[in-house]
Amino acid sequence: MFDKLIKKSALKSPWLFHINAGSCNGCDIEVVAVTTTLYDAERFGFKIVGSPRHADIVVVSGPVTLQSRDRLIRTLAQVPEPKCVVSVGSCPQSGNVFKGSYAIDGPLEKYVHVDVAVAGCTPKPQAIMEGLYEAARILEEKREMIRKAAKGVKGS
Amino acid sequence: MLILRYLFYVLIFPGALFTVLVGWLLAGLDRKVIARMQRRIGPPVLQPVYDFFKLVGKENIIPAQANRTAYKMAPFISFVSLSVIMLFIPIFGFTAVNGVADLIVILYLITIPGVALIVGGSSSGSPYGAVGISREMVTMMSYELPFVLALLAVAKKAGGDVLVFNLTDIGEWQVMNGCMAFHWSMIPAALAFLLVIPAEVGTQPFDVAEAETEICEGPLCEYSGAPLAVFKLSTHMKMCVMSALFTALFFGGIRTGYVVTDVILFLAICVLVTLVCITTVHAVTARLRIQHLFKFYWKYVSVLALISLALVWLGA
Amino acid sequence: MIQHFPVLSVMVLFFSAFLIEIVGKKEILRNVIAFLAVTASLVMLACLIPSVMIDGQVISYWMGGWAPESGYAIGIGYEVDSLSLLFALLGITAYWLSCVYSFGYMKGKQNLGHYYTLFLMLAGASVGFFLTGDIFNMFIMMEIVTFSAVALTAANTDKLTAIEGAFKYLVNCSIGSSMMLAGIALLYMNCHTLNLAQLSAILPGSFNSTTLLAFALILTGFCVESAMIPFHPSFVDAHTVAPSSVSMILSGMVLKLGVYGIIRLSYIIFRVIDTSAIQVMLTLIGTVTMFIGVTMALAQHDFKRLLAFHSVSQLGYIIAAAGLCTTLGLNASLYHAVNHTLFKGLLFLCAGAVIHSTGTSDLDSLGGLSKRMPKTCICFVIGAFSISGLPPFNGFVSKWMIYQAVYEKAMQTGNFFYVVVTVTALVVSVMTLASFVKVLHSVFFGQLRKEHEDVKEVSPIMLIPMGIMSFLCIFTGIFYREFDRVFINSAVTSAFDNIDYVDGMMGDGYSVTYGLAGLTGGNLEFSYWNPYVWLSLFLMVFAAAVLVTLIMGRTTGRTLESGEDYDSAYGTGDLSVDFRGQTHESGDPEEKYAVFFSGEKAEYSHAGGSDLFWGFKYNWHRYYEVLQGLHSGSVNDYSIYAVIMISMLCIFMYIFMR
Amino acid sequence: MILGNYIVSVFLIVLGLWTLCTQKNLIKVVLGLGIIDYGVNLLIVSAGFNEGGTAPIYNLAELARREAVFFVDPVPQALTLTSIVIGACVDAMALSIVIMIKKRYGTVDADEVRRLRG
Repeated sequence: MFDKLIKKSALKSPWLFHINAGSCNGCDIEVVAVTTTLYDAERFGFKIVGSPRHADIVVVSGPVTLQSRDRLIRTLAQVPEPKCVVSVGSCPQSGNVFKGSYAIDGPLEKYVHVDVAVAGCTPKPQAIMEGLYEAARILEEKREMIRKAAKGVKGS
Repeated sequence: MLILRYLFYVLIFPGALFTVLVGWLLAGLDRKVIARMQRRIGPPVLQPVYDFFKLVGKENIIPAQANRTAYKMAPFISFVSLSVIMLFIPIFGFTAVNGVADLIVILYLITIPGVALIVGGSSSGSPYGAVGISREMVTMMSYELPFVLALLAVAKKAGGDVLVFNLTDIGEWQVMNGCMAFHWSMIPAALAFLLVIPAEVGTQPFDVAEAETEICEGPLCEYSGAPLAVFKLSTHMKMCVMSALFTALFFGGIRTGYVVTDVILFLAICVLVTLVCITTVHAVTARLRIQHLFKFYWKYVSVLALISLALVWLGA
Repeated sequence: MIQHFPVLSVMVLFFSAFLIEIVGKKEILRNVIAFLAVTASLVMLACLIPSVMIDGQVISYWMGGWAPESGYAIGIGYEVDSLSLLFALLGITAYWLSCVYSFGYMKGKQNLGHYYTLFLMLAGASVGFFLTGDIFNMFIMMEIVTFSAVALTAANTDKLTAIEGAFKYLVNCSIGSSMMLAGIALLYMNCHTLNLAQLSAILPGSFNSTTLLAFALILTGFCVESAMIPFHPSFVDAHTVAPSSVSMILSGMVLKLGVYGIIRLSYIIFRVIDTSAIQVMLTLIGTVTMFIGVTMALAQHDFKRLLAFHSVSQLGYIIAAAGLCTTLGLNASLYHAVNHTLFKGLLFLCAGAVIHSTGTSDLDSLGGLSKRMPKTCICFVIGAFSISGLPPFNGFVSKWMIYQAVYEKAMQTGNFFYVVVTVTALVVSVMTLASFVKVLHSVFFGQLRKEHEDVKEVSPIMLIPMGIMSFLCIFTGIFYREFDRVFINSAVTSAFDNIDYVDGMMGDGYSVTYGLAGLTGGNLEFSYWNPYVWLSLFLMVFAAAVLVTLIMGRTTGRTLESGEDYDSAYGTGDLSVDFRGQTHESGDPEEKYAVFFSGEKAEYSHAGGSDLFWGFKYNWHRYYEVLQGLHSGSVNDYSIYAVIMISMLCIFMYIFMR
Repeated sequence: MILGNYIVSVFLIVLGLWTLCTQKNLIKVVLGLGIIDYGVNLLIVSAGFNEGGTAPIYNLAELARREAVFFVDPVPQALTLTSIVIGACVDAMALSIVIMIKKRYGTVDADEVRRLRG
């Protein structure tokens, strides 16, 4: 009944949940900077929420260290569908300066399908904004897929 | 015929639909004005609508340890009780259902959504939920004292020496001797009531129970999908109910002859009240700790309400 | 035949108490006799309703046919007017429910032999206390109640501290009854009669120092019995350790003896309630009891001790409302007394069920029982919501009446003290809600402990009384106007005009010779709360909401049950590969439905019992240190409080009542 | 009304209350209860005293002659009888409970027997 509105609102109000997989906090500060007055992510409806159950977009920063790997997987599993994963900074993509260290457990791609990867050692807030908006668009697509799948089940 | 009229009242006009729309309007304006105060553009006014329908579209996960019936019922009870309260509050002379509830009954009906949130948080089985409901209950205990003092002051002012608890009679009294807020002895009670509204609704300085940073949304931690949408909606509806109650009690004397203009003027005052007491307080202050919140309400705000109660008892 | 029912209902209980003693160890036979006795008594009292409550007739029954001669009452008389019948009926229903409950609760215990004897003695004595028309007979019945209650508490072998609780209760109650006996002696010196009707004819006009002292002493006796402020610690101790079916009676019925005594004493016998000094005193005692009871309850760790402190605080409500001397005030007080017996009894039966199945009543070591004991959880929720006064339940109606009565009194007399009482009552009601949220979370919701995995639901014989009581809680909450008109209004009118009471007992025209005039209590109209309209509106919106979710649910993706997988929900075999084909394989399903622990493995972590309401306790820690110091638990301290209260009451009488 | 009876009975009641409040030994506390009861019993008995009255015993002949024989009031004596019986039962039960306390707690000192507090 409200499918068009639900599809549109998946794009218009994506909520973020930030997971720090062992990052040096450089990217964390940038992610928070996105919601400040200058860049104002709230214009597009982005809001940082406290619990993975409320989240649509999961922002992961930092090379996946040994300690944070299980916690990362567990929290990601607890986010309801449809969800997107955005990796901020180059650490999740390649381990950056920490590559080859005993404490690093490979790129984020090993554990989760990263929808949008924002590269850069502390990428600029504009880049993060662009990445988040791209993730919101993917969210809308995923939402559309679920609806088709749900209709498919009822249809058949 | 009566059933149809009641059905219309409860579902459309002052009941569910009206409260939902006004709640969304107030919440949208609230976020927009706060953004404007921080010199940023801020979300569109329809943002609460988008939030609601996005959450409805999401998957609803029920934790394994949750007590299923209470977990599912809590958001319903909260939404339903809020939409029923709105019927008893007079909108400038037009009271949907008169003779069902007076001041004390409204006071208790407003605790039902709080209890529904508590039952929901506690039945979700999460430790964050436990800490959240403990803070929510202490918040309820703290704002109850000034709330009661303000209501009793209004009842005494409108009553003289005969007991007047009915909201419509208070409205009639205000029509004869001018709105309650214009009497100087009632100004402290109005101020106390204004300070109680953000705690009852749970916005920024007093949202110790749903603190995102510390206990990840407290009782709402485990909720996702449609129940979470209904809980967020009931918070917005609380904004509408509380500001409507304030307007009815302290600005009840305005009559413009037609119901339509009455309703529009009523909404304007409600928006004004919300902007004053929820938005500005939210933009200016940071979140309190729970014992400071308790001390704030039992010391400063209740003294404010007590002043006006004493003044009214001395015949002012 | 109706004429003999008052005495028969008491005698049936006493007779079957000793019959059970003869029967000895056969359990089935004992249960049957106990059940028959209580049912017979209930039926007999119920037969009195049409004549006493509806027609307003006062039944008088003289033991041994010794009718009063030339205006002097010689024999012991039983007098049943609607006030005493209301309390007697309330009592016998509580005993009936507790008797059925104790069939299941007492099954395993070994010292079961004397339980039913003492139980029926308790029942007979309390029904006799309500129906008797002779003040010394009242004293005897109160002694029997104390004896059997102490014996039942001491016989509870589960609790090591049962003996201590019983001893303190015995000491405190015997102080109270000795003072009452002294009061009766002084009364006899002055009026040379023990019959209540004749006393209430002689006393109201003529007050001299002996009758004032007698009033103070008898009032102390009843205050001890109804656990008013300085006498409550010993009552709470006894209450915590008694077996649950007895705690239900202790809190439901034994407290009401004190309430009935105070109402009978101040409204009818001495007719002293219309002086404002007595009104302020009774309301003050009620308010202080109300406040201290609930603040102590918030800081408790034991389930039944918390409930006991709540009984004390609810009794504070009843006495505060009774002290107002307006028809609405007494109406609210009696209605709250009826409600209190219902919801407090229900809460105690739930506590008994929890103790029966888990073995412990410590709030810090319980949790998550709602999954194993769903029916008990539902009954507890109904009881908790009605004691904290949420609208559709009965607690709300009586508390709402109390606020209305107290604030109306404040308006009429312009006395600011009653505004303070109203505000305290409202704040205490929120604190009651707080402590029951605490119990609800730490016992029923939250996470289940390992050792309680195999907890089973209690046997149906225990669930029946709980079910009946929760139904009654809801019934008196919704249909409160009909219930009020039949039962409570007639009791209030009989309390206010004592001419019928005196004439009913001593023959017509007796009160005219003493020029008795009934009390005027103001009008009894309370409106603005119409539960049917509110409930029908509530159900309309509820149906609409359920309808909307069903429609919305179909299109947006329905709730996934835990364990049910996303693919099986939508049969999207191929879709899940490309569209989601990532974390799902690695993340196992129950991780998804585990509680969010910010990443950690969801192991047992239940924040319950004393961890809750830190903010509130932190702010009041100095108050709590003093208060918990006062409740020291030693017999001597309790006796010191009792002596202080007795002397204060006596001094109060002389200063204000001269 | 003999004033002496009153003074003694009030003294006994106050003495009983004093022992209740100050004595730590539970057996003494029970004795205190007994003393209060004796005080009250004395009060009740002296309530029915009439100056120069004889025992309320008469035979039918005297009653027929309706002589102005002056009786002492029999009702308080009946009350005292019952009250003494009750006092005895209270003491018996209290002492048996103190024995059980000694068995369970190992002490009869009131300061140790206070596990139910706070």
